[in-house]
Amino acid sequence: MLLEWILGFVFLIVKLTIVLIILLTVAAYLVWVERKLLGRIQARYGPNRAGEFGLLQPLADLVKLITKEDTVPQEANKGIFLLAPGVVGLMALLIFAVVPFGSGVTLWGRSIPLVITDLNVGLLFILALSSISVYGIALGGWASNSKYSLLGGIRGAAQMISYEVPMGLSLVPVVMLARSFSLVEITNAQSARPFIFVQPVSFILFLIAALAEIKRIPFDLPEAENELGAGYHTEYSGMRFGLFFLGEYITMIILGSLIAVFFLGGWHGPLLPPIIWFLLKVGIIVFTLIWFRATFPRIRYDQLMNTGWKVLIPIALLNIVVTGALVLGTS
Amino acid sequence: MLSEELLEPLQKRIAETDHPRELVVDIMLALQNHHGYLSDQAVEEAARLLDMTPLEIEELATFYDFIYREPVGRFVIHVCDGVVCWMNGYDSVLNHLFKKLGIKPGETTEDGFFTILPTACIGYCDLSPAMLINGRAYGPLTPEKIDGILDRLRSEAPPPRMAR
Amino acid sequence: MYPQVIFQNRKPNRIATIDEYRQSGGYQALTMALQKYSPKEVQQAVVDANLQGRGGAGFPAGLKWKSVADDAPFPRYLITNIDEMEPGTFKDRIMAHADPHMIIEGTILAGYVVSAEKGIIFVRPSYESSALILEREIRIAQEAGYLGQNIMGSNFSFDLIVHRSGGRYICGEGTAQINAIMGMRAHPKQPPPRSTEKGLWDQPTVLNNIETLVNVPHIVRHGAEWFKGLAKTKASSGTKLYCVSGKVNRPGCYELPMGTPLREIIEEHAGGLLPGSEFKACLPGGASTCFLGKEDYDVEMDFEGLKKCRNRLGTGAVIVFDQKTCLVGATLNLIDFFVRESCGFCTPCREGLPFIRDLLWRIEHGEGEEEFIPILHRMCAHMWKSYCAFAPGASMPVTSLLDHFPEEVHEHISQKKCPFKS
Amino acid sequence: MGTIKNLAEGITALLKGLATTLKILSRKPVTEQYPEYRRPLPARSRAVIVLTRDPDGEERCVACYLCSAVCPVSCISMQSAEREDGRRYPRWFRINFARCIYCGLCEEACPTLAIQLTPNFETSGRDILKLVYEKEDLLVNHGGKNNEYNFYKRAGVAMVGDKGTQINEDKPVDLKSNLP
Amino acid sequence: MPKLKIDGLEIEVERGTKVIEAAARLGIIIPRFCFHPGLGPVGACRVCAVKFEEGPVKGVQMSCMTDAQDGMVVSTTDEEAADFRKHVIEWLMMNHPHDCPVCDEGGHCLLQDLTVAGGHGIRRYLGKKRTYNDQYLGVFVQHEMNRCIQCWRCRRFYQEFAGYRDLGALQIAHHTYFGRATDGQLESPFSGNIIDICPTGVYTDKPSRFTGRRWDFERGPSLCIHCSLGCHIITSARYREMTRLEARFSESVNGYFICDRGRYGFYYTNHPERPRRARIRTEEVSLDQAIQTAAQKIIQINQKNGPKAIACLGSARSCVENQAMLIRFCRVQGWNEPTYFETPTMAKKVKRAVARLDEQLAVSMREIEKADFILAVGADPVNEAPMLALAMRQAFRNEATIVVIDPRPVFLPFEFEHLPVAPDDLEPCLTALIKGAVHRSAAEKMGEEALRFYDTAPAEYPDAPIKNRMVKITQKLRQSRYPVIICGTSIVRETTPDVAADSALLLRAARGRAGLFYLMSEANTFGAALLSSEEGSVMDVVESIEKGSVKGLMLVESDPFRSFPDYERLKQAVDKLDLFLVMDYLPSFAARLAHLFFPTQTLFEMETSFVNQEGRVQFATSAYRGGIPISQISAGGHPLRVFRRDIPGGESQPAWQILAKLANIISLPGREMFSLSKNELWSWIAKEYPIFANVPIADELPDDVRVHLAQGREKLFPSGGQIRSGGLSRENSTLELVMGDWTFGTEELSTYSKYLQQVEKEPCLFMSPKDASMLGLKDRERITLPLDKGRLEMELRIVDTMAPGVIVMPKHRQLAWQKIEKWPVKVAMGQIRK
Repeated sequence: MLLEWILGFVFLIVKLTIVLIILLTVAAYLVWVERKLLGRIQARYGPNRAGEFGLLQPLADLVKLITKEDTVPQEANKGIFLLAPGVVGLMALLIFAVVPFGSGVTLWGRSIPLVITDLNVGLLFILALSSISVYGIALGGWASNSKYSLLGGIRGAAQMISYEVPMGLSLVPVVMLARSFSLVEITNAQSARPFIFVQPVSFILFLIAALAEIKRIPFDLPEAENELGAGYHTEYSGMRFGLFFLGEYITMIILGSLIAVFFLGGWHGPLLPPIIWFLLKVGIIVFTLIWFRATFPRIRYDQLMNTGWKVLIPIALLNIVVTGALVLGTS
Repeated sequence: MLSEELLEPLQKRIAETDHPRELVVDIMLALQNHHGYLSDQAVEEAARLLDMTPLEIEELATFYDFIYREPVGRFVIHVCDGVVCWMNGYDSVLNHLFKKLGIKPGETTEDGFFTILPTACIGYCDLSPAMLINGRAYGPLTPEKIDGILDRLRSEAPPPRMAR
Repeated sequence: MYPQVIFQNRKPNRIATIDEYRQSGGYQALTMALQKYSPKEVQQAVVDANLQGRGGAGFPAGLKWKSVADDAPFPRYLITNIDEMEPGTFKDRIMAHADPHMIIEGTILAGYVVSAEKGIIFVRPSYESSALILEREIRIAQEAGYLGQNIMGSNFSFDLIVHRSGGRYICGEGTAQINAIMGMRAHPKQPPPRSTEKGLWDQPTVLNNIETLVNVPHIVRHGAEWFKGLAKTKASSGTKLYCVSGKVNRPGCYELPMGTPLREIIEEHAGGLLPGSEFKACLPGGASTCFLGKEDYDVEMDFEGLKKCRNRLGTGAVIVFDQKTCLVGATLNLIDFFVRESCGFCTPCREGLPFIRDLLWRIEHGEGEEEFIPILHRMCAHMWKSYCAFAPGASMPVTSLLDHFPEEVHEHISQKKCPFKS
Repeated sequence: MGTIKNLAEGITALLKGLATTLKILSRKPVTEQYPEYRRPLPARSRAVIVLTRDPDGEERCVACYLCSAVCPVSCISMQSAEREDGRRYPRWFRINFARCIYCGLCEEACPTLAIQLTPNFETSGRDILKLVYEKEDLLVNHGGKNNEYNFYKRAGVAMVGDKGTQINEDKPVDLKSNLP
Repeated sequence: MPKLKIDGLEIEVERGTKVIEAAARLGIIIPRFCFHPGLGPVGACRVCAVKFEEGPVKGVQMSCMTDAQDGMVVSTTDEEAADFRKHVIEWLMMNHPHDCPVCDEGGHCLLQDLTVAGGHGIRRYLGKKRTYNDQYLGVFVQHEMNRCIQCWRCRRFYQEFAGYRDLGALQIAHHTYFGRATDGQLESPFSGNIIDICPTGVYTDKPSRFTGRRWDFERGPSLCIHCSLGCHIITSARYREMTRLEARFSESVNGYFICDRGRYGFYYTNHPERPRRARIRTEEVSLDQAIQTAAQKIIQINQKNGPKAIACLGSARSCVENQAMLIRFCRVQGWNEPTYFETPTMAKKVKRAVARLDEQLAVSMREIEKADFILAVGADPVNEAPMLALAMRQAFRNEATIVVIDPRPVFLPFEFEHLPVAPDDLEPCLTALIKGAVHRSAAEKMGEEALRFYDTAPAEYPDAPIKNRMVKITQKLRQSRYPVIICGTSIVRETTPDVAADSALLLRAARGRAGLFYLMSEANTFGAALLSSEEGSVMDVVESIEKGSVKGLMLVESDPFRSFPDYERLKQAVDKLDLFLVMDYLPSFAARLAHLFFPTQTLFEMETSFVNQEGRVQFATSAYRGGIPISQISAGGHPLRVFRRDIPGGESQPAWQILAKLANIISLPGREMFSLSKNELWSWIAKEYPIFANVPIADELPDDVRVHLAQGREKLFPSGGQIRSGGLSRENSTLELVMGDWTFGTEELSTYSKYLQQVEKEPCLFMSPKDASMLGLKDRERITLPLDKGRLEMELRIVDTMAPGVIVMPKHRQLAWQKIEKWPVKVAMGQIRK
């Protein structure tokens, strides 16, 4: 029993390590991918100096970020200032704990689920953590003691509050259809037909709200470079800045995974192994995000708020009602 | 230095005048006659005579047309270039003089006899084209007449004091 | 033949002696004035006679004398101007060579009127002969008692000397002449103060043209009405010496009544134009007057008559141009003269005239452009804002050339050469 | 109706944008690979400043201070001085390229064509003081964009020859001349 | 008061004001070249044309030549006038060279400004440019005739305003040339002003040639301290170097001009040998260290020999702050008061003069210009205070009579009456004139003392030729309406300032109006006399050192080796000292001998105040912050590329601040501590000297604050019955040596200027023909002159414009004249030899 427990623990640690390494590597290379893609979309090369095709660019960035001086503004609230980037990075990593990336494998007779932990309230866990991650931004912005950072932090908080609601609401129909909060269950509920086909409205609402949640273009108002310098992370440098960055790119992967799980049927798919399907779906979403960044301009702040409160929430509510009616009707 | 016989009448005139400065042109002309032209030395002499500074003499000497600050010949030919003389053949007179004497305006012949200076209307328009040689007017001029005048002057005059 | 007043003793090739002058009534006026008339009365006679200054401006001589205040300080000076350097003018020389005592008597009378104690005859160096004549005759007049202390027993004393100039056109200008006499650079000076208040050595000074003064004895002797009657026109009085030169058969100086028509002067007195020549234009009063075209050939030659055709009588020196003479060239020659003779004191004259000369030279030598003409017009107009009357006078031939003979100028420009040169 | 039309238009616009970026993604990049390939720059492009010389080899700069006056970032300083023969020259002339914004106003202001901007822009280094160029660093041995111009031939002062011998000059006025 | 309208603005001006000036008062600056407010209108350039639309004058006329009259309506923007002005500029630019880049005037050139302002940009004249050859005009003025626009300003200033006759206009028409008859140094000591007034670069400042542009200079208002007049100047400094100095307009002092001594005398501040570091003997130390050492030594001496064992010498060239702080220092320490004058006589003379100058009598230089009779006693303006000569010339131009009573061969640039009498005879000569012109009744009105003065004063001058000349002068004085007496203080006797003041009072009683103007030897002689309380002198200090009662000597910006008559004695005294402390900015002889040396700041580096001889308190701002000039550091090459906070060689401090620091260290506990604030110092001055109480200590520079001791409280006519009778009573076997000033070569600060050194004339001895013939000496012979402590060799000049019985010699830099035991010096005739 104890051995079992120890073995399970060892497996968990190994799993965690593998996932973490992959996740960080992917996040790092996502930077490379994004820069490369943005470059090409702008008829440039993108990074091509460090290594072949610039493949060593993430490494170079890492070296640079680590060796760079870590400055703290004189009047900053030091403790919080140092803590904030950690919050962002940590929360992003934590969310991934509930994301299933495969149906599970059997190794040495043991069935290992390809999810770190299959919480039965995984969806609520995600919502909760994604709300906490904004603390990192708000705290970082406030602790910097810089007007740009503060504005960026405030914007981040306000934006989170505004878009948390439609995001949550847009997932209600998904839960209604899957009849579970567990992400594994939700995935399995789509083995025949991904929810995107039954819930396109939910999909779009979630996509928009999630974009705003992770503060990506066209919703990157908290860091709006041309207005606020770099918003909440204006004052950060070195690896602390790197953590903010890391958080952002992990969040991108998470967003891809969540969309894959909620709407695209997770690892389900014909012919190819499930893990490949999963990665493919995540990849498509991530590519779309980068594509959006290369295409859309940043929206104005009033537009952001208008869209969130006056458009997305009513539609999400309506969607719940309609879905509910249909579910009741068909069952 | 100036000789006493030249100096004395000048000094006398200056002493007799209430405002010696009135005599400055006369003094300059007198010194010019003596030296042949108003040399630098003459300027200083004039300044001394009149209790002026050389600059004040120079201010006037360079102002006036008939004060020669540069050496001139025995005969200064002032060729009138007024409009009437111009109309009546000033160009040919001047060209003839140039050819005959082999000099250009302002220059003096090698032998120190003649200097040609074009001059504003000399007031002999009824005799145009006219010229003035050492205060005496000649006109209306023709090339032959010019030759005659120049030859006569050259033969009658004493040799010039200072050849160039 | 008109009555000869100024030239009554003119002899061919000889100077009238004091006796000849006295025989013709000379020095009677002086005797009469000193014995019978007060200076005021003589002055009044001259005012009545409307004796206009013959130097060019035509300002009545009597009025000029009047501007010497009664209580003006002594000594006062009188200057007789024989510094004519206006191209085309030679009347002063003729006068000095004809009848020097008339000049002397006129000067003494004027000195009497303004109570001057010293008269100065300002002679240009080209007229050295005239200066010598005048110096000699002044000595003779002195010996005869017309000059010196207490002349003819009156309490009027007057000295007369000849002042030689160094030779510059600007010395003919009154204030410049005063500066020249004082041994300073001959720059004109604008009033105030007027030279009749503060002139030579800061004393009241009257400056008259010689031709003005020679009329004074005759006015004193014969009266103002007689003098007025001499003229042909109402507005003017007396006779005038007209110097005719250029393309005429008999160039010379003629004494004719004021207001004699130009046609008469040229065709009758000066013997008409040279064979083969045709009247094209003339300068009626020396270099600083306007060209007078064929259309004004019948103008009455007095101050008023010429003013009517926007010209000036000036010194009454008629320079006649025929159809074979290039007026652009003539103007260029005149401007050349003015450029050289400017005293250099004020900018328009010193720098503006060379500019005009340059443009004219280019037109005459085939480098002209049409755009030069408005520049010339503007600059000539601006010449009137210079310090003294020199530059305005210099601009007059140019302005009239552009106004009256534009075709000739355009021809120069379009043909890129002087059409009068082969 | 209008709202729907607007919505439709908005969505089309978004899609069009996406299509455009996608299309460009497939294109070949236009970037030149510096430093492997150095694109030839136009002669008038503005980078490092030089001081040129007269056709006769003298330095053109007369230290008139116009460039330093016009410089919007005050990166030019100098000290004018008089050479033994009376020629005005900069005793020292300094351009701080760390400040220079290569606006070219100095070149425009220069009356002698001395100061000129060249296409050479590769000056970066590790020591900021190395970007402070002195006259010795700036002087070149040619006339730059105009090899003919010689300021002193037109200036009207006696330097490369006596007065009155330069372009468009009359002979000096002879004060004592007898000519009128 | 005519009222006129210019460009729609109405203004009322005094009669006789020109339209151009009226417009300037409205802030409308009409272009001008020939017009200069100091020289007046002349109408030559024609660029001030404006349109007179209504009123007595009509059309386009010159605004400088037209008096403002009632009802005038003037337009400066009228199209025709503007077009004419544009043409004038075009004409002037026809021949103007293309050399602005190498022209020093570039940047402050009126022609440049007006060419741009007038809109002339394109050259239409196709002809060639006129050129001229230039002349060598001496050390100060660079000539470049090509640039000339013939505005005539230089000639008008030089000949008409200043009265010198070696620069003028040559040639005629468009060839007009301004220059001298031949190359050579300009003779006028005011020649630098033609640089200021030339509207373009014909005359440029030669010493500062090519050193910088106006816009690069740190410019500021300052004062000239090379004589007692206190002319106003503008300083230009660049790269820690004073490069140039120009005249600053002052309503009451110097007008628009300054003399060449003032203009080129400032080079002492850049002197390459100027001491910049504090020194203990020959070792350079930091200023603080030197102050500490000095404090220790002072305390030692004070403890050993008592507080009176240290003497202090200030100087009359020092500013009020330095002088006052030195006095305050001594008072707080309980030392003897500092000394400012060489001899007791000098101190007394100056103090008497200061005491007698009261509010009503004192006149400024501007007022001198308005006087119609000027009587100068013992004054040689061109040499002692050159700008005074220019002011007197303006009076002369306004037809004033000018009389100079002085034994020296005085030259002034105008006609004047010179009465050459011996120093002893100055007073009788003056009183004889006054008595001749003032009726006794005038004295009666003024009271008993005045009457006694009147009665005892000699009424006749015994020397016949001079007496005869005085008749005419007395007549003129009798007719004058505004006589002014100018009294020197250098060669006169002790009582002369009093006699001059009394004479002025009598003249005022008789004429209703009169002025009094003292000349003093140095910039702040007036201040020194006001502040110092005792009539101590350097002579007394030297005696005390010799006696051994003084062991320490502190010099504050003073070099007694220059001025003390007996060099050897002073040197020996200094050698005996235990402590010889010098504060100065000059590489003076005293500075070289100093045991302890402190570098101080010059006028140009600090904010200072001076009191001129008229009692005018004037302020100067600092021109730059001090330090070794960049050109001297880098030896001509480019300046070093180092970052540093301090200014190299910028250790110098105002002497009064060094004194304050020193005082604060040596002061016993409980004593007053000095603040380093100038305001605090000034409030102390105002407290101790109530006369300064109304001097505003403001940031602006007030120009018209005068302090005067005498305000009716002073005893008038103190000389009473004891006026020097003078009158040829001297023995015939001796000659009195009178030491005068020369424009260049005498005044201490300006002798350090390498440019002025070039124009210094070689010192010589002047003698009257009478004395020379008695001695059988000839003009320009070299002679030796016996003095108390040795002989001097120099050239002899025989001049007939000086008093017999007197020989005159300059206190010249090149002359080691300090061989005199005591003033006045009598020289036995037979001792003067070839």
